[in-house]
Amino acid sequence: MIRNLIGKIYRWAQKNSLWVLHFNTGGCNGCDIEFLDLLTPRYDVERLGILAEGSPRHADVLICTGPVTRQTQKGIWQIYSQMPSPKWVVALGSCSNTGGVFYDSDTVLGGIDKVLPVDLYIPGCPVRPEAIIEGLIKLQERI
Amino acid sequence: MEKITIPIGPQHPLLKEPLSLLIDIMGENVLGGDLRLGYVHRGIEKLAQTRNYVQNVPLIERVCGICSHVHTTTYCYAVEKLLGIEIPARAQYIRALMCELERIHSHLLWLGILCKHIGLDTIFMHTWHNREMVLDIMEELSGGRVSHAANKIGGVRFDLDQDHGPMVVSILNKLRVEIDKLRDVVMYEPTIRARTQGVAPLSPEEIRQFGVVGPVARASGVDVDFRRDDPLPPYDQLKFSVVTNQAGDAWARTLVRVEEIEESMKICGQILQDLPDGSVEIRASRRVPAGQVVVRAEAPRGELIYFLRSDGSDSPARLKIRTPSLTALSILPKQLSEIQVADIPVVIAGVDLCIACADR
Amino acid sequence: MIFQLLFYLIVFPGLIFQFLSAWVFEWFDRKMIARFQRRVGPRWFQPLADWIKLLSKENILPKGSNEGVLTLLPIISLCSVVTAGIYVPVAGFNYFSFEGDLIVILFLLSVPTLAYYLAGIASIGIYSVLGGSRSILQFFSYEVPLLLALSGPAILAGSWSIQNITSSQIVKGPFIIFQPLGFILAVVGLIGKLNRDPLDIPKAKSEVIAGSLTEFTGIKLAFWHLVMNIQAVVGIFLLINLYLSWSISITPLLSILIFVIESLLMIVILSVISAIFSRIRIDQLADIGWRILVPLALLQLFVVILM
Amino acid sequence: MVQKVISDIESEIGKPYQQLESIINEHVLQIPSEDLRQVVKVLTQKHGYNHLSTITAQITKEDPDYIEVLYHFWKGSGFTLLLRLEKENPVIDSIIDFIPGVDFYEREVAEMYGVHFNLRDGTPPLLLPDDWTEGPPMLTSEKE
Repeated sequence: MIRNLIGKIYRWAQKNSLWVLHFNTGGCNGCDIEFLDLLTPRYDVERLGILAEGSPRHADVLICTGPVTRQTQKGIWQIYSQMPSPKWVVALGSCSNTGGVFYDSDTVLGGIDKVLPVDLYIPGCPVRPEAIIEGLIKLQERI
Repeated sequence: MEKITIPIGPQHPLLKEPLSLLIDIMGENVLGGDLRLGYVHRGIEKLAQTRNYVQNVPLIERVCGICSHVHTTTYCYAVEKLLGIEIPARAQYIRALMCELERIHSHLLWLGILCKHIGLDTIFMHTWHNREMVLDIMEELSGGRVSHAANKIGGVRFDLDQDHGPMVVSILNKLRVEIDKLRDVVMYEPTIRARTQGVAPLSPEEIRQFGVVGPVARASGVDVDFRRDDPLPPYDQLKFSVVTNQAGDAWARTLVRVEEIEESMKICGQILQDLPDGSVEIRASRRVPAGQVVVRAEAPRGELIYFLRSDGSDSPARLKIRTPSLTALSILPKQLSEIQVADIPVVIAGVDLCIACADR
Repeated sequence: MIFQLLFYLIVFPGLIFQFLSAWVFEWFDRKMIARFQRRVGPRWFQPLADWIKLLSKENILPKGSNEGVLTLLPIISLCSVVTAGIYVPVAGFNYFSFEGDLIVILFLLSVPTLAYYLAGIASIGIYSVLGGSRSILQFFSYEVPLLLALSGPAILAGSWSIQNITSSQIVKGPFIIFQPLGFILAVVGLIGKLNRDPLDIPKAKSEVIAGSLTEFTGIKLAFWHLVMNIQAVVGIFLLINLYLSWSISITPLLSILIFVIESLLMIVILSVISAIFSRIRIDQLADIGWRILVPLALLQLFVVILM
Repeated sequence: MVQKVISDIESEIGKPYQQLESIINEHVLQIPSEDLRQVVKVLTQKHGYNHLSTITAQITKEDPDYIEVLYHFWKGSGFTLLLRLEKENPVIDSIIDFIPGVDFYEREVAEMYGVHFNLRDGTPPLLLPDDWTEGPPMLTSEKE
């Protein structure tokens, strides 16, 4: 009984405090700017408990934007492995979901799910800030 | 103290996009750095050859998320030159309006990022809050906040009806009040000035040697602006002054970009004032006659050059894009030779890198 | 007797009270900074949620860094900061007061900075070593003016025990009137000690990612955040007691209320400063520290001695 | 004005060059690849043409076994030097000592088209990943 009480408290805490790490794996930085817009006054995600973190060690959610190019492939796995265990991966934008406009280029591997297990796909090119917030709330409900 | 090498690797809070910069430092001062690009290379020039001219417009728009409209404008002018057609004056003016709005939002974005990197999050928040106004205008006009799909070969996809003009003018006036406040803060705030003055100065000779263009060149006194020197259609009828500064350090680049926001707002006012009426597009044939063309335009970061060769079929034979960020990147290692570790963010942000542009 | 002692240790000026005041401080500080940036800012239970979430995270130790030191450092700094908190009188209530407790508090408050430095060296990453060495560089430039400034009230009251300092203030009136310069220097020193925004060089997000804390995850990071916040709370209470404690004589309820208002005011001052100024470079800090702060502190000391 | 520059170059090097009209609103001068350095020397030092916008390499359908390399200069108006190299062993001398900014463009042309630049210490890959094994990408899929 105690165990699932503690589990419930942990889940509640994790739900209300998602620390996000953003990594652009080769995109056109349209989605990155929209992600940074989340921190600005109009969309302010700090009220949802979401903070942008710099170090993979501190982050719970890895948000990837852009198609995976062959050169960033090595970097992605290294960062994903550095993050502490209850972690999630969010694919932001259609490039990150499926490779988008650049799907048939030979230096592009396609979406992020070719390298990492993805928990949440947010479509859009570039994705709207409201869509990102909607996605993150869905992620919170799933925890 | 032995030499350490800091990897500002593909993922770093300083970089929005992946770029590998190995900086070797001794204690607090930086000895030098070398650069590795290619993380964002999607082979757009090769992809352009597998798509026809009309399909290329959305592809070219995704070269860079911040200056997407300038890319499609240059591409469409290149194709129209090959076709030998001239788009109606109203379409040229609307294209120029979107270009200037994009320059405003790009410079505001840059100002926020610079202040964020030197620890002043308040200005980052205020600048980006004001930037939302510009994005609202663009969304109102073209339907898209960042990539607007405004251009097509032979004209523009949307038209400005009567209440668009006054709406844009009113929002721009509101924006001007906010930006004057921001400009005073950036000008007279002691800590911003302390962090950016005298950091990584660039002499005009270095600028000319490395062929650097845009605000970085203008901040060192090199007076090159492709809206005036090699103007695309509407700019030769518009009156504007090119902002230059002699100091050439990060502080001068800040001032040049803030002044340019002011300049762009004046241009938008002029465009809206004498907007010719008429149709917004003309029919353009899908097959482009054989020929080669070079078109130069002024992107928010400097000279953007497109080389296009067509061989009569409906898809380009060769498309070469050279973006201004490539020149800014070529001069970055040179700037990293006599600064402190704490100045690295100011230098990297000062050059306003758009790595998606540089790597194509 | 023992229960009373335990109550003092565990509940009132001890652990529970400081944990709560640390979270209130963090919430109020983040809320104020957010309001300055036209943002809404976090909800009231945000620090608690952050802290518990960090407890539930996996505990990763970087390869090659010795595991004992890394887990021990946060615990040591937490203990030192909490014991410093016990000696600081809160709203006039002071059970553990003895002659010379001001010096003990100042020593205990600077233990986390050294622990921060050791943590940086112990976890092998480049950014943490850089962050650690920067925190020591910064330590020398703000510590001397801080100590000089804080010794002013002690000299004025003629004793090193905070109890006597507060009681002499009741007689002579708050010391801030006699030495405003000392108060300003103390606030600057406090900002340096807490690594807050104008002087957050050791944990500058864009230069050294998170300084020494780059490699910490899970429970160790939770302890570090707690240490930073409790250090801030204890520092603020210390400044209030030394400079603004004229309200002790009135009825206890009113003095507690005034004490709370004063500490909130201090937090507002700290967040205003952190919202206005951008981070300065380490060499500029050292130059300001030694060329401006120390002479001012000496001047303040002479004025106090002559008075 | 550009005619004066071209006649000046020809008098300097003593060989008449063919001027083409292939690019709209640009002056094109075709020069053999071996005296690229003298022409660039004349252009940069005597005439101040030091803004080299970029270097474009391409393979045209008309003569598929030649790589065309275009040097786009700019001073007031566009001016392009056109060189033709055999596809089998394309070799050019580098002009990095005249214009240091050319480094990135030469490295890109080298890795995309397999052109070899001598007089410079190798051309490390600029855009392609280090473990790129399939040879210059633009050569394989160029529409012959």
